[in-house]
Amino acid sequence: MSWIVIQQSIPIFAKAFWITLRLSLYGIIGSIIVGIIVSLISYFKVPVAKRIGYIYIELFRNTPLLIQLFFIYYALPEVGFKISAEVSGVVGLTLLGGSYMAEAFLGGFNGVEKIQVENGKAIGLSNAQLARYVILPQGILTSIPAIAANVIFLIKETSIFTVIAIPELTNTALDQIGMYYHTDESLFILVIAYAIILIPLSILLTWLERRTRRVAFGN
Amino acid sequence: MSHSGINIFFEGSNFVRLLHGLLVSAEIAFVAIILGAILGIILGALRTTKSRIVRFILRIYLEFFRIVPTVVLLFLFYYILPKNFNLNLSAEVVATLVFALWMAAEMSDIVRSGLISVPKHQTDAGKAIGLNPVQLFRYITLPQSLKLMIPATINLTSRVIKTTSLLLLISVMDVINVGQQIIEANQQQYQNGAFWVYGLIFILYFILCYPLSLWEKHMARKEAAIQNG
Amino acid sequence: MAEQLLAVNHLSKNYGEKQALKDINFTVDKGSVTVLLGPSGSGKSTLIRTLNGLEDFQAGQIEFDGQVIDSKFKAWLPIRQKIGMVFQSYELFPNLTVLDNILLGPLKVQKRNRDEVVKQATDLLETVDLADYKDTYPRQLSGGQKQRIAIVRALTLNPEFMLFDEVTASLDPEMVRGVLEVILGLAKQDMTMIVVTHEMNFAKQIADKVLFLENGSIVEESSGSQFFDNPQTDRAKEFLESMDF
Amino acid sequence: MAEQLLAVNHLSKNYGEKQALKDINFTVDKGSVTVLLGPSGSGKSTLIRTLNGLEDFQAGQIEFDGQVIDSKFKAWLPIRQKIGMVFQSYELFPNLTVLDNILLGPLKVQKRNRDEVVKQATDLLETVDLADYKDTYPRQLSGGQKQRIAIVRALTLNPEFMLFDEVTASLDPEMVRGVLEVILGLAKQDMTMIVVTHEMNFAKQIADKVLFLENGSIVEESSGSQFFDNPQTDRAKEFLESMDF
Amino acid sequence: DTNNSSVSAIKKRGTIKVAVFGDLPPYGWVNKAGTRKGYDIALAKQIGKDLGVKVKYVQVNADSRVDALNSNKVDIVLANFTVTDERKQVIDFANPYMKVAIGVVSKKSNPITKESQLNGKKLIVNKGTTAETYFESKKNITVQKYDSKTQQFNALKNGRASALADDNSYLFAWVKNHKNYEVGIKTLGPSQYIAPGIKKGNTSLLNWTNKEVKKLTKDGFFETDYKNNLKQYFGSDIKASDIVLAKDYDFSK
Ligand SMILES: Nc1ncnc2c1ncn2[C@@H]1O[C@H](COP(=O)(O)OP(=O)(O)OP(=O)(O)O)[C@@H](O)[C@H]1O
Ligand SMILES: Nc1ncnc2c1ncn2[C@@H]1O[C@H](COP(=O)(O)OP(=O)(O)OP(=O)(O)O)[C@@H](O)[C@H]1O
Ligand SMILES: [Mg+2]
Ligand SMILES: [Mg+2]
Repeated sequence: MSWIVIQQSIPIFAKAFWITLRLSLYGIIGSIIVGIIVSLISYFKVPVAKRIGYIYIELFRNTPLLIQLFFIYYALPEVGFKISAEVSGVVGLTLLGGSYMAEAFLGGFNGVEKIQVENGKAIGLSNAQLARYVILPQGILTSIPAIAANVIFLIKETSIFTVIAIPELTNTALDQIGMYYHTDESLFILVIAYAIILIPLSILLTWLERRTRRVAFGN
Repeated sequence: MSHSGINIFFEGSNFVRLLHGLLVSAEIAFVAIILGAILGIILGALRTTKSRIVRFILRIYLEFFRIVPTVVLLFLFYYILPKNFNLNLSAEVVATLVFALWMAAEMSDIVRSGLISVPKHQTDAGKAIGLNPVQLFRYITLPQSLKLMIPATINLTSRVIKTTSLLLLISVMDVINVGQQIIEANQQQYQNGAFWVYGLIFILYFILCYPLSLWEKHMARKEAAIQNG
Repeated sequence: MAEQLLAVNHLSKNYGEKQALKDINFTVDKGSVTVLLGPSGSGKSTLIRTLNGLEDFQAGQIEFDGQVIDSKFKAWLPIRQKIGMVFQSYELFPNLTVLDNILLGPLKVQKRNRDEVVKQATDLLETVDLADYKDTYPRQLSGGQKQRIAIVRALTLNPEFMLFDEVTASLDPEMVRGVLEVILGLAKQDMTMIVVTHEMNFAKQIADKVLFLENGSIVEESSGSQFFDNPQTDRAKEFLESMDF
Repeated sequence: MAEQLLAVNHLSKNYGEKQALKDINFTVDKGSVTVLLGPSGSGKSTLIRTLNGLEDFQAGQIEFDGQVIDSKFKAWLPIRQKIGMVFQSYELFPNLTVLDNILLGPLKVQKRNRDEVVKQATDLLETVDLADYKDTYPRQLSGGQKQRIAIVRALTLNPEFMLFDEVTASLDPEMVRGVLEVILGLAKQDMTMIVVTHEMNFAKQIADKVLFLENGSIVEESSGSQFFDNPQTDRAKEFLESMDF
Repeated sequence: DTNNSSVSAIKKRGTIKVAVFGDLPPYGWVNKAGTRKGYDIALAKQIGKDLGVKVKYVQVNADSRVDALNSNKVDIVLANFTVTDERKQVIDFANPYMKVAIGVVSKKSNPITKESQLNGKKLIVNKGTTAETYFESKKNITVQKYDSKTQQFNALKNGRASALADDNSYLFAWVKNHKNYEVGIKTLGPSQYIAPGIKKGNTSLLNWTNKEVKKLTKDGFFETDYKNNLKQYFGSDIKASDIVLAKDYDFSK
């Protein structure tokens, strides 16, 4: 492995690093919004919408992002629906992530004790008020570890964006390998780059898990 | 065009080849899941021991596989290992190995958190009737945590299956690789072959994973029912 | 004759196959205390929850303050504001401070003026000896303190009617007394209430009327003193015996 | 003078900074019943758990049946077989049937003959009125039934000494009696035991000796009748008052 | 021994591992029946025959051809591997068996006929190809980089960019099937050669292959190969001599 090569490659990887970060961020925000909406629909058993939510979750949880992206980016234009690579990536990530996040939120919401909800009803709160003051604040606390795990998962999934030619980290690494044959160096930088993003998150996740357990079990 | 796009599957042996590709993916996933689960249970149990060094090493192992995207793992094991360690494995074996090691890493975390979530008063009660540490694990901790681990394990299993879609990036003739061959070989007749082929692969993966999702929900519900009496 | 606040007529409720309440009939007068007694699983909680719209029911009707509620009735929201309820488990919202727990209903549901509600809450907290705890979170309180605050929270909605479901059952023995005294105080101020309890001494002191349930039916209905001194049914006698060791 | 089974000398235990037991001294005679009383957090559970090796301790020693156990002693395994313990929470193993719960210790730890143990278990289950429940799982039982089975499980190990830690605290009031009667029966058969309880009537009936703990220290030690009729310390008086409404 | 690619080792093993494309008609692809076909495949078969061993195909993408050799996944690369100076530093090339240059394909309705027309536009390339290397340094062009041939051609059809650059030999074939497109720029940069790739240091296989290619050229094997596998895919304006080296080509150059 050559340090000179590594040094020379850093600027191009830095660019890719920001693309990975930026698209991850959009995807994560999108996932959380979709997740909250779908999980609330499912929690309150909103007729019809609940059914659609279920189909959505199952469809996207049970298929690989790679195929989702292939479909969105390469197949949909053949039937007249075309969006750019970055938008395709973010949409794919949001749809996949939304289905995971919905499960995470729902897990948290269902974890809110029934007695808390009844108690909210007993003081006259409407469904919307229940969601706002009781279910969301209490449920999110318990879903935080699952959400954090999903965040890590989604960031890793951006590596699949390479198949739709988005110049993020993995794409760049494969490209450097294909052009200059610096396989060792490129993969090394790639692992380091993901580590820079994900190690802090992983530590945060462990901490959150421990904290949530303490809150839940009081020890 | 006289052909409806769906006919692309009935040209030659296209459909059979796609299914065969799916079988390749499924086989790799299956072996990896079995191996990974066994290794994961052992590592998970070790992660609850008192030895800090063992826990630290296993933690590093987990973090490595949790942080590095699977695409990168596949490249590392397929291209870098043989070059630097004179160890040459076929793409299928590499893929199985990578997925098994990844499964084991994530599994070890599921097992660990399952084990530590067995209430302390259960182990206290076991100690009070004189069980030794091994008996405690065998009769109390393991059976009680198993139920908690099952839904998470099924979920992980379906993630491993889905991730086999990355096999196309190393030289495994998986369902997507075959799909691309078909799209190219038939492009003259089927201009929108991509729509149909990718659409079918989407459905195939769904058929593979959806039952697992149902099973996971079923197990979670059963467990909840038991917990609530 | 005292004015009637609640009448329950031929009320029946099933959980799937299981019939939890069978043809329940009784009335509650304004200002009176009704105590529900009965073995575990007899339907006490189910009855009290049905009266607050937390459970639907299959037959019969409830008449509250002149308004008839039958099994098809959906709009519980306005009625719940007139009924306060306190449960067995300490059910304060853990994400809100004591004061915010109390203010939530009056401000968000009843849209009342904040200053006025804060004043009322503070006064009520004082009567239960907890004025200093306004800004603490529920996790910092003992079980007995939480239950007293849950009572204050229900009272701040100015209910006409209070429901208590075994509010001391999860408390440490030393905490029980404080909570029961608060309820006793309410009874003295002529609050209308239905109380489920296993504390026999307390029940004896507070009950104007006792309903003894078994298997979802009212087996015995009598005035408080009569029930304890001279129970009519064998089942009630047995029950009373089992309650003191 | 009765023979002595247990002696506790200068026992102290900390949880980190917090001193949970301070210089505890007392003895237990064979065939006697010692009742531990004291407010919540006074160290009753900690003491009883230490006597079964579930907690280590920092100073002092425990002498059990002539064997001295100091804070460094590791080999609790054989001693635990002579000591039975029943906890507050129903701690039957949910993954095993009632019978398997009972058999686990005798078969796996004591390696006894299965037929013999099954016979003993069946007899004991009969004495607690639960012979029919051998093959059910714990989740199908009520709390009171679970606790009686937990007692049987402990007894099937043929212990010389039993520890009970608030075994009725999580039970429905009607379930309490059945469990207490089983313990009372054991006392009549001269089983040596230490009992933590909040049921004052029961304590009065069963105690040969009362230890009153506060803040990790024994504040008062007296015979059962003397403690209830004529407590020596103010703190014990106060405590007794708070216990009846 | 799977790590040894010398001629004797291959013969002893009884199989030669060859890296090929699977999605690039008419060079290396898989037909409806699931059989590998193409110009490169025919060469692979001939090499297997002449070595007296079976051929095992390993399907690769353009960007993994070098690593496939270096990690001993294959003995030889027959995947339209263009000889370049950069590549010569990491692997060896045997004698060439095909001529090639970079071409640019675009829509007939909006043709790109000069390199300068690409300024400010988007251009599709396949990772690890000579076209990518060529355009990498051109700052005014936005280059989209795809992993495989399928993906890049799909992207072009979907209108993801104004043009696609790759070896002109594929483009000629591709436009025959896609009547709306044309190879507006037929050659760019210096003319180049396609040759078998062999791991550095494997002189035994290198020497053997050199001789083999020389012999096959002289025997007219590649002209036949052209007729069998390529001709039907090209327009009438392409002749065998545009692709195949002359029988008397001087390999010592
Ligand atoms: N959500 C439910 N689903 C099905 N059955 C239920 C449900 N809630 C209660 N039941 C059943 O209805 C019956 C009455 O239960 P309920 O909780 O009202 O009894 P209770 O008198 O309050 O008992 P306790 O003194 O133990 O609180 C019981 O048989 C119980 O098992
Ligand atoms: N695992 C622990 N870690 C730290 N402190 C503990 C732990 N267990 C108990 N304590 C503390 O030790 C003291 C004694 O607790 P213990 O449980 O023995 O009281 P107790 O008399 O059994 O109370 P209760 O009647 O509520 O059961 C308390 O202050 C408690 O907070
Ligand atoms: Mg109840
Ligand atoms: Mg205790």
